[in-house]
Amino acid sequence: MAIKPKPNELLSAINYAPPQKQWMDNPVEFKKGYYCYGAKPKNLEYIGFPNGREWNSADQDWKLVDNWKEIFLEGMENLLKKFRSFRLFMDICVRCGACADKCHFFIGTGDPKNMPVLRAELLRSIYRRYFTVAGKLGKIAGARDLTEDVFKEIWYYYYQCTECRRCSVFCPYGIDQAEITMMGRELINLLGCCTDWISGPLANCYRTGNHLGLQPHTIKSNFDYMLDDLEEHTGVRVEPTFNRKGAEILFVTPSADFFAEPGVFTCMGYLLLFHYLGLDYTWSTYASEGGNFGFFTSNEMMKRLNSKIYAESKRLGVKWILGGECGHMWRVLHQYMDTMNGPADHLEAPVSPFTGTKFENAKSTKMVHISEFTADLIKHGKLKLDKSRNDNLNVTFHDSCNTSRGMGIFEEPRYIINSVCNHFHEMPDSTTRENTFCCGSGSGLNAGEIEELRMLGGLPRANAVKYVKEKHGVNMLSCICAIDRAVLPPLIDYWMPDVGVCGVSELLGNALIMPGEKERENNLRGEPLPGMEEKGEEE
Amino acid sequence: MKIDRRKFLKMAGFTGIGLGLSAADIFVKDTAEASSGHSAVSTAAVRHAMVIDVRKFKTPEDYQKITEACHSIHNVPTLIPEKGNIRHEIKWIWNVPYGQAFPDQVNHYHPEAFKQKQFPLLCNHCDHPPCVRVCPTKATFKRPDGIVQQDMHRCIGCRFCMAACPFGARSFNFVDPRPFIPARNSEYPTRTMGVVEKCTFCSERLERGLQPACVEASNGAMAFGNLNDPESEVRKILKTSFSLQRKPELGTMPSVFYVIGGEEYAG
Amino acid sequence: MYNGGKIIIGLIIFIALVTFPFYTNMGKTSEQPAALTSSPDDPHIGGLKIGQMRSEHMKILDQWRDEVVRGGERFITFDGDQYEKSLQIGCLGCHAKQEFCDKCHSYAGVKPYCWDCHFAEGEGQL
Amino acid sequence: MKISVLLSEKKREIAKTWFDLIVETYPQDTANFLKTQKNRFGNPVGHTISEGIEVVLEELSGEMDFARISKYLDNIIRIRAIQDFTPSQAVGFIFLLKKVIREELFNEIHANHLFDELLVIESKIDQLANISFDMYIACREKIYKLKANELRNRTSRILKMSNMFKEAEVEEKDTAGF
Amino acid sequence: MGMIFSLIAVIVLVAVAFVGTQLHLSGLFGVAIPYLAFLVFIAGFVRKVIKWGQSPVPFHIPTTCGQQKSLPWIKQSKLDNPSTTLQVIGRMALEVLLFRSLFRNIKTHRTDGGPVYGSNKWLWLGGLAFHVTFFVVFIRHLRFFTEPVPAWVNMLDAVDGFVQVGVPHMLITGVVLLAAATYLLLRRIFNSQVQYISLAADYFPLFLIIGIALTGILMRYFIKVDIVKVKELTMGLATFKATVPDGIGSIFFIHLFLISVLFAYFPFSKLMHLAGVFMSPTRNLANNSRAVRHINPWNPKVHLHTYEEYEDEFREVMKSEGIPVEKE
Repeated sequence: MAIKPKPNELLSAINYAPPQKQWMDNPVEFKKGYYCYGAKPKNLEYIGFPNGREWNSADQDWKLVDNWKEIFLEGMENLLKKFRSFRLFMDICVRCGACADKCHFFIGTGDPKNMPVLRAELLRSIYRRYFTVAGKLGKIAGARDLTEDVFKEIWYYYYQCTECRRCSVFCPYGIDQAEITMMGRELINLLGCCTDWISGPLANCYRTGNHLGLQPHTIKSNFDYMLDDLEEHTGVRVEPTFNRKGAEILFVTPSADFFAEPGVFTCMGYLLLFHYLGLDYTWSTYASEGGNFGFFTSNEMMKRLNSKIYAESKRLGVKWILGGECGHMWRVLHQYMDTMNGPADHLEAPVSPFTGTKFENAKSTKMVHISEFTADLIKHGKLKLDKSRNDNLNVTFHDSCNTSRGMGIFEEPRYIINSVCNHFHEMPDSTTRENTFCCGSGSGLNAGEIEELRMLGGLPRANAVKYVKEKHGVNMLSCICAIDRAVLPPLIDYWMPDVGVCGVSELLGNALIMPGEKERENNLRGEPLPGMEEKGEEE
Repeated sequence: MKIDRRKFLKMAGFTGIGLGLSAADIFVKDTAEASSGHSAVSTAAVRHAMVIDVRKFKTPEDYQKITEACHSIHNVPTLIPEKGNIRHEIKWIWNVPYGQAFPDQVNHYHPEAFKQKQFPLLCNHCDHPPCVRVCPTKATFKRPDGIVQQDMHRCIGCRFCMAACPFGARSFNFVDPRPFIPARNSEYPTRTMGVVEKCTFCSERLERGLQPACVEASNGAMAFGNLNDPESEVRKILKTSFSLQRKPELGTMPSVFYVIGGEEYAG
Repeated sequence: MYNGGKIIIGLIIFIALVTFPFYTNMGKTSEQPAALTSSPDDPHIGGLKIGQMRSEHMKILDQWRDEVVRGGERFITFDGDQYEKSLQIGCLGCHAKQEFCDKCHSYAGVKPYCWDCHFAEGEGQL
Repeated sequence: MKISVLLSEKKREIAKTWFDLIVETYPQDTANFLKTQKNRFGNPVGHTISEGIEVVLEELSGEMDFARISKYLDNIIRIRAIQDFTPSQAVGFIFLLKKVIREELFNEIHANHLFDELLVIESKIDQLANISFDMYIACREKIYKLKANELRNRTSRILKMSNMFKEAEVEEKDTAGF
Repeated sequence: MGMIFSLIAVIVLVAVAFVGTQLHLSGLFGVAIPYLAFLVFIAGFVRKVIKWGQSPVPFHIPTTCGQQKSLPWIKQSKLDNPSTTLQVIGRMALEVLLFRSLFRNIKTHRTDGGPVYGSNKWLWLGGLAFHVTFFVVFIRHLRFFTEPVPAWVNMLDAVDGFVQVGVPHMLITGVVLLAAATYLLLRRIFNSQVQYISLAADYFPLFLIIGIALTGILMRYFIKVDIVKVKELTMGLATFKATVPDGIGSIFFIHLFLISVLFAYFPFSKLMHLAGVFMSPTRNLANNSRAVRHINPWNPKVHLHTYEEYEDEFREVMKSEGIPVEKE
């Protein structure tokens, strides 16, 4: 028996399975690559957020203010009074577990505190302890004291939620963890514990109108550079205008679309479309950001950032607003903007100048989604398209969480894709539409320091892409979300290289036959179009 | 509202299951019996049997009074076939011509008058009753004394027994029978819609020491007794007269015997 | 309160539903069937005491049903006399259905299906 | 009696024990979840592990097709590389197979004097471990590259505009093929 | 721990009621406690709902589970993404009556041809069976609180007992209720995910309801009580002329006490989902927020970074790029 090893003689070091305890008894363990850096005081100060300080989320001591607990609980009471959703969702969960295995972070990490129900319980336990009678009984009633460790636990897991609302679809009472996460983050922000990745863009956006802090001249020259590329590929010189008063339409898209790849190709798609139509529209450098990091921070911040869109539309005297492809931008525009910054009486109910279609569904907010706008154009035969230019692509479509579960735009983009591509393949049923899996990096989680978490969070989505890649040879994942365009490329690159990511408008831009265009040899990325490969090589 | 549970159970697929099981059941048992021979006779102490001496039925009244005696005692509804669906008729004792009663015994050269002769029919209380085998709830069962009895409380109205009975001795209550009972006998229950019923050999009368109602009303044209008792009246008649059972080739071994006579028609 | 109208209507409907027994019986005095006249400890046919019959009679009837129909044991002896184990002939021979059975049954909302086949003399004649 | 025959005969038991041991390297809460749900979309981690170890066992008792093993091992390592394990922990699950084989097959090996064959198998396992280390490092490098790329992509147009970007692009194309 | 605690709690409750009747406290357990429990139930229920009502719904946040209403030629998913009040009522009806959301539940299945998502309807089935039968059982009990018993209550009883098995005839709902509650309990114990999230507050109502169903079934079929006396008591409660007739068995008082506890516990527990499901803003709002403006009563005044401030900061660079400015 000499060589028979004793149990765990090999690699006993990694067997750290603790005895099974109740979740409240398992303190949070901060894992590297799973949490963001803390907010810098100067950013918080700029946007007027309280309790900014130099701190490090990896440290034991977070340097919380002395009365942090009172601030937290007062804030909670305040939110309970302001949000019926919050109070209700604290009270009525029956812990049936229907949501448990619906969260991409739970599926990817297997960490049970990432089950939406338990992520909510982290806060519910505080609610019970301080706001219900039964909670005075303590642990047996599912209540616990608010301690610094508990606060860190909330912080850790509330920045492991992308507010994708997939849990809400399956909940019999519609309890929405996104809503609870938003409340949790409001409380976190009261203590100055925002993440660096969110607070930086917040401050930038507040000051310059976009997340990266691009100043107006940078935007303009950036566009010029993009227009040169466009001219090179199509032979058409597009001349967009900025901050032009008297335009009919204001166009707003996430700023990532004009400075990040592959967003820029989507942006080229918009530019081509508008040029093709001769649309009387303008961009704005003041309201140059559709995306709204306030949505991940606090309702007031969301309002402050969002207000620029209506303000700018009023200043420029446009009739209505068109919005580009973006996920949470559309959640805000669709469900919050009118309430927060409306009524938009200075605008007119949107009517397509080319088809005469009245966008009845946008008659109050006066803001139309580019996919609605484009689908309408195609349906009315207003666009000359050459589908074969996308023949080298086997396309699938990723429904973005926010436009899926906070709006319901499913058919419009699919209609466009099917009109501009010959090869379209859906991912498996339960991973699309209202069941879509999140990219794993939404709601301010696309920070570099949590690359590992994001890769795991995006694993369910990546798996579905892998499935269609293996089954149908899919090599292009289209989407209508700027965060998707930013984070899906690395995700897919890690799990299954050789699937590209693009916006739907990029596919449109490829297929659109521009008046006066030269023989198109390249797509918008400068890659040879199908049938043009050899020519490209000769050059 | 009256809940027709029988109908429900039927719909609920009981039928399918029951049919499958019962069909298999018949098949197996028949095979077994075929190999052991059909001549096996009940060896129980008591086997009730009836002998009907058809020669003594002369006028229509002779027939009518036995039917009437039976049907009035047992609250059998009078559903006139002409006025409704013929299948709605409930019959415990009824009459058919010779050819229908003994289709396998018909001889082309029988006297015409004999062919027209009516034969009273009722449940044969077979020694090997197929209806018992198919009943999915064991509502129909064979008593130790040979009577094929039906427990109405258990009947779910699946009607397998009706399909299984080669003698058409069973009737199904398609409608609530109560309005069609001319005068109710309060000593005997009625039935509900959705159950099957048939002659019981008046088991309730036997227990009270009475003869079956039809026998009593027949003025000696019918006899009733223990077939396994060599001294019984029925055995005496069967010993001295030529008798027939219906469809003997099926091997169900009916307990009702017909003394058919026939010589009076010779001529 | 926000959306107060809808919430209050909802609450009123809810309260109306759960307090249904109170207002339907408003002002009524409930009248229960007459109490037993004989001593509850006296024996009764079937082996039970009279006091037990109210809650157990259905079991006895059920048992009798099997014994009679399936076993052919039609008679029972009680106190030296022979009785028929029969709802129709036995029970209703002494007890009047409408007074004795129906009152309690309808009071307690019990609808036995016995009466679908068994009946009292003269009852339901058309 | 060859050890490879034994391996394929007891493949199911060995796979199960190995899977359980691997899963136990996760915190218990997570381990419970991984054990109970073996499917690809619902539980990609558990599914990938169980699928991978089946292939490894198959090949270990058969042809030792390294291309095939690598593909499935890679699937597992790719996940473990981002699960906050130290490098030795992330890859060490390979060595657990040695322990499983010794324990599961000890009696048969002893009875049939197959220790020399066991040594052969074990060195094959060592080989797998070596491959795994390479994979692990490749995955980590990938992660860092992704982090860098992302930062660059987000500002790519600006960088391009200022012509700071041309050379970096060439370099990227060389290494991005893994 | 929560499970053991809850089990013991329910056992203690049963014991309390049993001891109570042995001590001839039937007036307390038959009259005072039921009245009190009902009062607590109504008052607590109303208080809770009003508390919810006092918080506004500041934003229009329906969870959309189907195609939105947009262009006229695109087929809207009217029940999963309603845009009118009527459609919302439809969605709510599906949700409340048929548990639409639970019906969506999915789980992956591994097949030889690769993994596929399949539906996972056990929780839906168990949940629906539990709630529907509980409701029917609740309604059936009106026969104890009405005189004469309304025909529809009798009919419900007849429907419930229509298999006509046993004496007194077996009521399907009672059996299904017990089975479904047991399923929900076993699921909590043996499904590792659900077990992990379960609190005492999850086990307690289940044990309580199982206790209620068990005592009810015992009382109907096995340990009989004099139903006429029971009705005397219940009618006394309903007519505010409370009497406690002698000779009702302990089992009845245990049953009644457990129900009283359930009623009193209701408003302070997760059982309030009964009311909450109607008020959930992710379900009861139409997805028409771009067509009809939703009002936030506390819409905050916030500090804005105005265009003027923006232009002041960037005027020069804007001018240099030819971007129009307000002030030269």
